[in-house]
Amino acid sequence: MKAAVIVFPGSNRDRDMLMALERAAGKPALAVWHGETDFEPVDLIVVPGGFSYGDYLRAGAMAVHSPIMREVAKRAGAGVPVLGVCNGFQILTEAGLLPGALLRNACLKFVCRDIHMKVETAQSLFTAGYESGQVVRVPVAHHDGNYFADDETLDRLEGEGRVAFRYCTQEGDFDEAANPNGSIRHIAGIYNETKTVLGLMPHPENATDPQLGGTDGAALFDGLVAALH
Amino acid sequence: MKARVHVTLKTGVLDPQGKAVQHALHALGFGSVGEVRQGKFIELETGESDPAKARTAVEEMCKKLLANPVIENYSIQIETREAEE
Amino acid sequence: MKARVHVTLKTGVLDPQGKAVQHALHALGFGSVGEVRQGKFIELETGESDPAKARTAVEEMCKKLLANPVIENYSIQIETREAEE
Amino acid sequence: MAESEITPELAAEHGLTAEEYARVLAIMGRAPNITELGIFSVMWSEHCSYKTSKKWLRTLPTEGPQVIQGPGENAGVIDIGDGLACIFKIESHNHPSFIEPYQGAATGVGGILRDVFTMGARPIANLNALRFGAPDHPKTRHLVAGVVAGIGGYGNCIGVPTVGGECQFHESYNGNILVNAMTVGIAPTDRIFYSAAAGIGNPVVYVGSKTGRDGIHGATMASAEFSEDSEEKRPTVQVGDPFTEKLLLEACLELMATDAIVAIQDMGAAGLTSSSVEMSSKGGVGIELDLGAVPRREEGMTPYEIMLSESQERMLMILRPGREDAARAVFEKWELDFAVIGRVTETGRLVLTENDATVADIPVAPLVENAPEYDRPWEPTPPSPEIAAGDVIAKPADEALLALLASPDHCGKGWIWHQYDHLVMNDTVIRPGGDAAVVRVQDTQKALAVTTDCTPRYCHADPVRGGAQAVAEAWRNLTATGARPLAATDNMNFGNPERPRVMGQFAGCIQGMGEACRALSFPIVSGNVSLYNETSGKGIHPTPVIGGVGLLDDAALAVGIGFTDPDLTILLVGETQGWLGCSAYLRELLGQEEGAPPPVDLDAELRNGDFTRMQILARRARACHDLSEGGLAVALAEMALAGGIGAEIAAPPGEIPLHAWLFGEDQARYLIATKNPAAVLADAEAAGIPLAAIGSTGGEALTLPGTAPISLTALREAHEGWLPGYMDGA
Ligand SMILES: Nc1ncnc2c1ncn2[C@@H]1O[C@H](COP(=O)(O)OP(=O)(O)O)[C@@H](O)[C@H]1O
Ligand SMILES: [Mg+2]
Repeated sequence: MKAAVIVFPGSNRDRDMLMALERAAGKPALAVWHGETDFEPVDLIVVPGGFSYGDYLRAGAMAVHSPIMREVAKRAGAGVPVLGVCNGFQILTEAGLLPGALLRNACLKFVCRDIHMKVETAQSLFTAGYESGQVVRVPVAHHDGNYFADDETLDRLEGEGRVAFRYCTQEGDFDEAANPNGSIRHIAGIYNETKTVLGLMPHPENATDPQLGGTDGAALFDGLVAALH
Repeated sequence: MKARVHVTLKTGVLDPQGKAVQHALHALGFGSVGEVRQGKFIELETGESDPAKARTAVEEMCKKLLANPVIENYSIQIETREAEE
Repeated sequence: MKARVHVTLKTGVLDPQGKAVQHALHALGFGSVGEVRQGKFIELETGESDPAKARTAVEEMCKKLLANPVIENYSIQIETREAEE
Repeated sequence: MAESEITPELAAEHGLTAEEYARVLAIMGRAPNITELGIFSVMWSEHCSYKTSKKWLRTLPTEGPQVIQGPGENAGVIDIGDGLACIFKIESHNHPSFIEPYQGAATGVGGILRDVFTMGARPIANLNALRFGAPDHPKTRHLVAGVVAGIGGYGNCIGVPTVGGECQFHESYNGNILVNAMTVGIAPTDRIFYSAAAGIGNPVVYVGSKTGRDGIHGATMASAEFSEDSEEKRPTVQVGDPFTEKLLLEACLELMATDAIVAIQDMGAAGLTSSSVEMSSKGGVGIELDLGAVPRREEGMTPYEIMLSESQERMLMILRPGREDAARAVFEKWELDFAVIGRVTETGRLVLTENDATVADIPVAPLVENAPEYDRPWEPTPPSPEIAAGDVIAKPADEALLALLASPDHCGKGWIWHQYDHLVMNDTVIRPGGDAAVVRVQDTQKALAVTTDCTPRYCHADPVRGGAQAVAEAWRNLTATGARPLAATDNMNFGNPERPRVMGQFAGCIQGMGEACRALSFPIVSGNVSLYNETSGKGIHPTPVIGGVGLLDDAALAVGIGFTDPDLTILLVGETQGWLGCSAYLRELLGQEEGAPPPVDLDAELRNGDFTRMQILARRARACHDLSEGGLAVALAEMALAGGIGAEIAAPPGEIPLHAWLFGEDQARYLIATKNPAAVLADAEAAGIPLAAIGSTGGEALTLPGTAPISLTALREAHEGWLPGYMDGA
């Protein structure tokens, strides 16, 4: 699998993502600077976490207008899988590649902690390495992860099986205490119509190394490598 | 020509910041305070001299960048003390 | 009685947000845009019916909570469309 | 600004005493103009000149085979092998954080980050040591919220994990909170950058953000006592721009990979003044600056304002000739300002021009070398009485433990560090919440352990002991992870040094720190002094914060504090007498802050620590925790909570009363949880180390001698409930 990681001014989990991808794919991924307009063909495009442009107006709002994003949108339209994590998720919603928006956390504070989330379905490129309904533990680290969409959009997402992950307890129950940011219907990640674009707030790339306290994120990358081989 | 833009959350979108401010005001003894909503306020020099042109430009800026239509409304005032839209 | 409060950074205080918005607007082709300043906008129901009382209360809220005079200014409007202070 | 007449009164308003002003006149051979006066004033402020503390700081040990650069540069540098150096320093932003907690704390983090990356290091960890007033003081909650959000706001955005620190509350900080920020970075040993200007004719280059009117006189503010009307001093607070700092970091590191830079210095306190003066002074050369070329944000700025501005996110560099264009290209790629603003001269003078007119001309050597230095009168702190354990009321052990765990100083601080991104960079092996945090060193097997420590209550009761204890505890925290402590940085936070009692606290703490650092081969390689933390005559507790760094050759050997398995044997390393004087038990349960603090036996520290580390590195310890405030019982509870596994403890040996056994704060002690107690006991016996098996792990409760089991749930509620509850309850 050849992957590209888009780097914006202010990205700060680009290296974490490159590490996770290299571990899974056995070869380095490509880092693509936001000012580029084109890059070599790849099997997967990743928009990583961080604070692109400081997130000074709204998280992700300015990154959307970077030259590279036109190319990302074009390739997404052509079916190239795109993964947006944290700031990447925010950018993909701002770009209209995913529906909804990410609001300030309900607690109003930045939150960095391990959370549990349920894999809604293993029927996707991104979750093929998991079982449907599996509960995994990965960290979150964000200030604006409170997913919001209107009821109609939410119903459609659920109806079409496009909710990828939901925050839950270790036992897999949905309760408010297990939801780190107030996301509506406990949503942690969603797909586009074709399930080739995934956005999620938690950081699977920070849970791929036993030395760092957990490896539940590794299956996401391993699954991708297997699927995109 | 200056423009003043207000970006506010749509009704129906939860405003935790506003709620937190309300809570804090109550705690400070302003018990009669009702709903509080918090938004953004952006003042900018448009570099245009014609009000109509300035408005069109700012309208454009709001759509492209300053507001996210999924969650936010915006309103524009050109120059000072003009009636709001 | 409603109040609208604008909290803005004092002139001379660095406004990274405003600077970033200006930069982004230039990049989007709005090359003539000059200085941009970003502030907060708070709308609240004071629970008062007398405008003078409402103003005094909001004045107080600004001093105690809504603005930090170290770096911010505030202005208050009571009810709608009233002239600003 | 119209050229105001320079009078002794104006000099006094600039914080210069009559004697200091006379010195200025002698150096200049004429009356200075306003810009020159401003430059003298900030360079001779306490903050920049260390005029009060120099004499004492010189007595600290600063050398060792591991030290590449001790105090005197932007940060200290130590060798960690593999061709890599660890660069670190701590710095205070106390006054600004009191006035504007979010921005004050944020810009404090920004400043210390620049100190570290200006030397060529990529920052890999941040820490913060915080002290607030009494929880029931009306300002405290607001200050805690703002400071924590500000530290997180800056560090999270720039993407450096904030992995450690401390937070305590005491009424002595009601009017003067402490916000000390520490940054640790890594650089190749052959690419470390220093600040001495060199090369006559070389260009002087300004990079980063534009200069505005913010923070003029921040350095002098940091050197003055607060008064009731300190609100007046408000505009001296700056707004941080972490996004720009992130760009500056990446741009500097990119340029540092080439050979373009001769010298580099961040613009911190006193901005362009201190950076240009320090660079020329260290290089023994002159610098000429054209102020008209300085990028600025506001119109009509005077030379005085440009030189004294403390706008953030700026750097000054000396480049090799002919490298301007290559350097410019790097900074323009990162969309940062870049301007050649002057050159290095042979004159030994700082010459400032504007529109070809000279606006200041100062000989650098006397400006720096003839800076005032004081030997202020000091009085030793009278000794506190020793308190016998038997004279201290014994409360039921379970009640006492729960109360201690739910007290502001000893409760869990997760509410704080969960607001800090402590995982970014993907190297955090041991997260906040234990002794030291452990972060891996990229491209090696190694990891660094980092911590900050100080017990101001001890320092107040006995500065010498307290100073030694702060060092010993930092050293112990590093050791408890398996790391070998390498070196330290210190932040000396004190009241008004013009009062002999305060000066005596300062001198005492330094003495104790020096003794401990020498005994533990733990040199001080950088630091910061913050004096005048005093409001209306009320000074803070003496607070010499020690930031420590240690090294693990193999990151995989690091241990945390959490019990990992049931049926581990719990071993206590070190001797327990049950010292309750000046303890957390006395303060929290009996409302008494009195008595002499525990003695610090540096030989025992060294022996017990080396023994403990050896056991960890031999993989005999599944968990390890040092004992500090709250003693054995608090340490056990923390280990149980961190691992989610309970424990049962035997009755105290001999004649030690139970409450002294459980809550005494004797130093040089560790708890080790092991599967193989026999081997550890045998080693201890051979080495003559006091060691006792005191209990074992298992179950869902902590059982102390003579009490009913305390469920982990109850412990957790006490420990984790206080701070969020306090912060929510407006
Ligand atoms: N308490 C201290 N102990 C040891 N060194 C100190 C202490 N305080 C300051 N120093 C050293 O003095 C130098 C100047 O410090 P400082 O003025 O705080 O640096 P900066 O100008 O980068 O803010 C630094 O090298 C610092 O490490
Ligand atoms: Mg410095």
